[in-house]
Amino acid sequence: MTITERARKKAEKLDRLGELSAARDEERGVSLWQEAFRRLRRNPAAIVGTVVLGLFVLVSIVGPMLVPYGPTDTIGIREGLVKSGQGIIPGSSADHWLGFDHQGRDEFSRLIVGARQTLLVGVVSTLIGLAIGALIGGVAGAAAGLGGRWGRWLDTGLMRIVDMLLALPSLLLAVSIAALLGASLTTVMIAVGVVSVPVFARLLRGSMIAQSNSDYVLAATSLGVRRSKIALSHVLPNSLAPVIVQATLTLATAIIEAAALSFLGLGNPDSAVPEWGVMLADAQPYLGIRPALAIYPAVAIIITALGFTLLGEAMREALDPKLRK
Amino acid sequence: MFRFIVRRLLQLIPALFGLSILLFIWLHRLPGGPETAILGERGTPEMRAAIRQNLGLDEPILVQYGRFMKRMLRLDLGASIATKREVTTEFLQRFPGTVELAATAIIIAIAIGIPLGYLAARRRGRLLDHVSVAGSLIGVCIPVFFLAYVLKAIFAENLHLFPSSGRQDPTIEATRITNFFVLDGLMTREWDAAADALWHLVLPGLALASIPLAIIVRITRASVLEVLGEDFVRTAEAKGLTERVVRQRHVLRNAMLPVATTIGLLTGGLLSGAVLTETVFAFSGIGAFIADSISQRDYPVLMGFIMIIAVLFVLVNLLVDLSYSLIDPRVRVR
Amino acid sequence: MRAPRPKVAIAAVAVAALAVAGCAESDRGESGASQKDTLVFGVAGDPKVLDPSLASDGESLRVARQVFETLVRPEEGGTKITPGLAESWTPDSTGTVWTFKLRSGVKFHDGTDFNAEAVCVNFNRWYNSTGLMQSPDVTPYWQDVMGGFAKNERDDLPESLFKSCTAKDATTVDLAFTRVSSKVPAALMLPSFSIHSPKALEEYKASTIGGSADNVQYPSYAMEHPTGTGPFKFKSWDVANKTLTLERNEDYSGTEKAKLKTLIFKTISDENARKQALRSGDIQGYDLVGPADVEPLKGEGFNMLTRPAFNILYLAINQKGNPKLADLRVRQAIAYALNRQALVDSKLPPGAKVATQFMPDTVEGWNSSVTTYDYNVEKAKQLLAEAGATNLTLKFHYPTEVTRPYMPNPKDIFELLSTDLQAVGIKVQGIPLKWSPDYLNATTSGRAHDLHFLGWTGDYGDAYNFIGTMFDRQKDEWGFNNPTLFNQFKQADTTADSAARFELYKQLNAEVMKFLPGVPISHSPPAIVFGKDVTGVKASPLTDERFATAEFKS
Amino acid sequence: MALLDVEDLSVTFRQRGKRTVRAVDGVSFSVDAGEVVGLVGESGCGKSVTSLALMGLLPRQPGISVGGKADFDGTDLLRVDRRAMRDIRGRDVAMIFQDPLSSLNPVIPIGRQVTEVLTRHRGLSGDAARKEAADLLDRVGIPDPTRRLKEYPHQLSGGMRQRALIAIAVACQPRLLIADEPTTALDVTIQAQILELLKALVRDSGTALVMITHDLGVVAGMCDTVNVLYAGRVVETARRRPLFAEPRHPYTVGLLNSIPRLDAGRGDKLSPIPGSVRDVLPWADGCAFAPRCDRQVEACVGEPPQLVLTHTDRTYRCVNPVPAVGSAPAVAEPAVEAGPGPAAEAGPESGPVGPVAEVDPVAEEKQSSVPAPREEESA
Repeated sequence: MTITERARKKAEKLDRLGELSAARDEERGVSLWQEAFRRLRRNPAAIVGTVVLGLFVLVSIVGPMLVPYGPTDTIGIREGLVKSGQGIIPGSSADHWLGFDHQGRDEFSRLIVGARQTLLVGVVSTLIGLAIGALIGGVAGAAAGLGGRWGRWLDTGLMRIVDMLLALPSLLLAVSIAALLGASLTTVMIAVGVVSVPVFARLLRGSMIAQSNSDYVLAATSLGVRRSKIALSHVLPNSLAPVIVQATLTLATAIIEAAALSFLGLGNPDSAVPEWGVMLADAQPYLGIRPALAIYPAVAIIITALGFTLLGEAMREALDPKLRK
Repeated sequence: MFRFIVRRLLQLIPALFGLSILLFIWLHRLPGGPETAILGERGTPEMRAAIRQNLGLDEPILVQYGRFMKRMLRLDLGASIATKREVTTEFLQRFPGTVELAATAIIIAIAIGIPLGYLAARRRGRLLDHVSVAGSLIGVCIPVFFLAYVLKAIFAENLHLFPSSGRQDPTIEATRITNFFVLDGLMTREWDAAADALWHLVLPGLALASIPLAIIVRITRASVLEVLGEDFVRTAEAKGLTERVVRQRHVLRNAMLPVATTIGLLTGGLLSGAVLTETVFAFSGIGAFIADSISQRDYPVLMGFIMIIAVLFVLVNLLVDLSYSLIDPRVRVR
Repeated sequence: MRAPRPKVAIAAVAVAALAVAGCAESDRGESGASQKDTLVFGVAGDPKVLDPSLASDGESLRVARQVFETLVRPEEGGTKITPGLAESWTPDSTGTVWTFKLRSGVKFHDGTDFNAEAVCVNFNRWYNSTGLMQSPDVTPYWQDVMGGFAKNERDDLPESLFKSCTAKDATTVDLAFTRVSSKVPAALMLPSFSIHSPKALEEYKASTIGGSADNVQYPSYAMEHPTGTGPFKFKSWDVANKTLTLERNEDYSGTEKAKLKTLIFKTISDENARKQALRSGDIQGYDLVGPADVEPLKGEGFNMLTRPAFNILYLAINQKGNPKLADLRVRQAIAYALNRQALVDSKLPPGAKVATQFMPDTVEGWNSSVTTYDYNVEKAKQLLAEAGATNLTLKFHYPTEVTRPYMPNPKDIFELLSTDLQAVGIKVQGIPLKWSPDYLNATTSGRAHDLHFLGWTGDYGDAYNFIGTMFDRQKDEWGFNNPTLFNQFKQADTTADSAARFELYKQLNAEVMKFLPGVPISHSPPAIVFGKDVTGVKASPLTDERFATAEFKS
Repeated sequence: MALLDVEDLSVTFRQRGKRTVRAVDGVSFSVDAGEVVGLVGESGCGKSVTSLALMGLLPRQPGISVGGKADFDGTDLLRVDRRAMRDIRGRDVAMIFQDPLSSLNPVIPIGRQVTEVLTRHRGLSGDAARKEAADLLDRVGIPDPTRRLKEYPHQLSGGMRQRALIAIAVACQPRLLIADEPTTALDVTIQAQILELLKALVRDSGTALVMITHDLGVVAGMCDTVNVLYAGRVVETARRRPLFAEPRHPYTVGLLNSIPRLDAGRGDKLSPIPGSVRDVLPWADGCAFAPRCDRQVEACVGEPPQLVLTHTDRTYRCVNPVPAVGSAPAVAEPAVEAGPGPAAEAGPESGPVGPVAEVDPVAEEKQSSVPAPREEESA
């Protein structure tokens, strides 16, 4: 397969990743998760990440109740303070801590309220990717691991499809999805989500296959446990580790991808609910007069993404068998 | 080996066929058509109808696909609806830009990423390590287009060190042969042209390199650390080999395997990044052009470009696979 | 010798960077010297074609305006008709035949003479177009102005306004038309009616558009050999570098030669990128300045020119959409609900005005006493109540990914307008669409839309070009059918005596504002900026800036 | 004067957030030229760490400290600086590792891996080196060596790989050879061959060999002197025969008893050592073996037991040793002859019974050895 070729490299890598994170023959006794948790607690990166995310989530939950102004209240224009058309956008002041945005709305309030939407986009799109990916990967993995001849067929079939996806440049894929569905919040989520499908599929499949080859599965099979049961109650649960790690990391990229889409004008156009990516994109025309309008959301995005990445990397380490010695 | 190559190339044919069908249907199912894009505000239903007719878009999709296939078989990609130029011409004029950009990005990423990751691994736990790890973490978290603007604001607008847009200073009269500006400059001995083209590549290259760089640093670091713990390194030490030999022949050589794979993968992702970078730096390449073509529903361009790119991918991956079997004897070409 | 590779590599990178920067510097040096008679101008998009007969996009026309000349042309910086290749022009008694006296001693870039013959060759070329040359996207302005061709190949094409061209002598040419029209001679100012060298047209097969269906290709004339009489000659079009280079026409026969030796148009599609390019010295000027950048750039000493507003931004109401919208009171309510002043003040560049009618006051026929609908929430609510249109929900389309001279920031405008509408109790369902093709598709055809905004930039200084193109026939955009109105337009258009015609336009404007098919919002002056040391360019409402007069003052 | 004289070698790992581990705790033993010395013990008793310490291969990290003295005819292997050590390693002292696959560089041809050591220490290069390498492979019994030179590790069988490793080790006729579990990763039959090879090499070249193993069969098959380690200390040292004949330390006895014996009656059970090497008592507060010892008395706990030197050159570290002639199962030649496996080839003068039940999974051995360098890494 032409495009697939490229994908295959990626695929193999993901597979290996999955196997690595899944293959843990040693370390009985303490459960994987307890162990991992202990290691997490010892890892400063993990702690920083968790704190950042904690704040982020907290803000996105309670924030909207605390903000001084409505996020869509064009107060600055009503009071004639903001003339962005003429390059006038007042900066920080006593009662508008971060000043106004180009529509005369209180930047601070929008930033706070924006957290929720941003979190929503990140989480939902990741979940979309996770759900579809895990479904495909899970089926393929189960099929390949325990399915025998037909299983292998099913597996190859599914994986070819995934490889196709993997081969397309993600942003162009997203762009054309947006073109098909028209710009909207759902579009962003779907576009960003779909992009991460193959990754999840590959990972889960990889680690499930690794698990299926492990002795306890052999044991279970030899004890005559039904394949489906093994797949569900033994293999799957034990294969989730790398997927969960990946999910955390994907949350970061999802938020950034969403911002990129907004920049291309494919972001969520409904400005009633502010979202950092959109805020960043909307600020572009005003970089000249108030770069801050771009910097605030950008920094917010970077910090959040960093939080997810830190936590994700820490989890990966904590769960990596090669490190658990 | 030879049979391997041949088989790969044969696989190409059905694949391209399948791809073309899927793509053709997908594109023509997108709402709206080129006619609206062409006419803009002044379009009337009649005009649109007329254009659709001229473009043969009113015919059933199968007929259209048939027409497309006929052309393809004659290796004729048709002409862009938007620019009325031959698709092949468009490609030859725009693709080199993207390649130059991507190449620069990858080179920067490798040239900085591998040494940095390696040093980080060797100095594990020391300042350099923490800095580079932190850097690489932040690197993947900065939206490319934002980074691009920042770079421009600093190095172009204020320091006037680098140009902020384009591939070459238009006041330079450069001969175009391959449209790889640097290459052309060297071939025609127009040194200033080549230098200027390079100079224009720096900022967009950096912007596009940010993510690959971050990833390469991390992969290199991780895999060097892993290899350092391998038994065969201990064996090498036990042989009493000089540190240099151990590092280069045994550690680096093995550590590079996963890095190589990663680099192979990154090149694909670069195309996505290119869309943004090219827009922000007004850099003439296919990334932005394809994006435009999507919004203008420029079917011939989209079909043609993606077909060509697909073929190129196969060839590149063929090389990649072959090269793998060179770096890692365990990989066999089948 | 610890870890040799990294150090080497790092060193290499550093060296390379320095080297590059090095030649960079030297480079700046040279170009700095030569720059004084070379102007690089940033434009938002690649020109589509170099033969203005086939062009409708601003960028192609911008190039054409430097390379070609028309019989009559707008006054510099204005819209009035002034001599171009023709020194004078007079209609006969019927008003259907116009006699043009041509400038003598004019030569085309290829050295051939410009004369009456040449003019006729050009007009006949257009008139006798066949096949793809009749496609609306290929000869847009001819069809817009003249309607049809000698042999119409499409049934939706009207009879041609142009009838024939006769060269009385070398410098006298008669243009005959099938009827009297307001468009003559104003429309002949359009770059699309530029006069080309017959030799070149012949040589490069200007009128044969190759291929068919999805393989339409322009002739080499249109891509590589535009040959006119203008102050600049076409030199090269470097698509790979997104630049188009013109050079001074050394034996220009016009009033004065171009001051610049070389004029380069460089495409930078992103607005910020253009600004940054200007600031970092890549370019010495650019068009489509973001409103927000006008003041700052001025402040930095850049040479900011503001064009007289020659456009209109309006809120269109589709009466076929929501039945309620057929009710005049509802439309009035909408008009009252909009705080257009606030919008103009906050979103549009300095000098923007609230529009009282669908055309700017710089055009003859503008009516100072039309019905106006000033911001009045109470009145709006009351009208809605009368019309029984409380809790009305409207589908409001607005475009994304576009800036137009008349609407620098569509999304912002939508946000403000919808806030206003919601303030009077109209629920708004915002529907964002990509400008091309989705938005244009949805708003100019079909029934889906209730509200949307769109605008128009005048092609030439005639009222018909504004209100005529909008309301002289039934259109999906407005979804109303008002024969009386349509007839009045016909009448106005065919009135030979200009004074009388302008009167009719005044009435029409009043009519329209009573009927209120939509709400005119604003006229905003687009800005164009030049480097601190560039002078001599005069901003034109028709974007007919002439770079021939541009020069570097030091 | 012994070739290698290890005195009071101790290695401690100190790590953030973990208690410091004394992996090796005052180990002393000596090796004469041409002698085969065994270091025996359960996994985690510190055998491997000892060998790595001697080779100077312990990762140089703040947390790891090495004490004591290891006099290799005149030079103290523990004190000599890195450069000098690199010269000694591979030339005078060489090492054979446990897992032949992972111990060979997967991406470099076997030949290169042999020649590089020749180049380094014997200045051979090009054809000379290649020829020598071929001879080496031939000598360790690899058929068709010149072809093998071009092959990669993954193309060789397990036995072949181990032979290649040995070839590399003996390339410069080192005076001391350390073999760390050289056979555990191999099948029984291959094990026997490898052991034979080692023996032959030692015999011919007069190289001294330190044999690190948990496999008493191997010990019985090869060693002249045996040091039994427990929890980082030598608990018993003796010549082979006496040790097998009458082990004095209860741990040694335990080890012997946990070997399944062919000549045992069907009825009688194996008597493995209760508990695991994990539940030890820090030497400081008594005998580390005490918790598992069936001969435990009050004296065991309190202060660390001293090494006791008996009339025959044997020492053991126990306050309540097994009586000299007694309960210990008489490990005698007849038994040996009966035994198959290594014993069979082991020739007249040696070894009890092969296949020997492994005391503990190998995995553990690796685990408790050098801590993974990535332990402290934090992203």
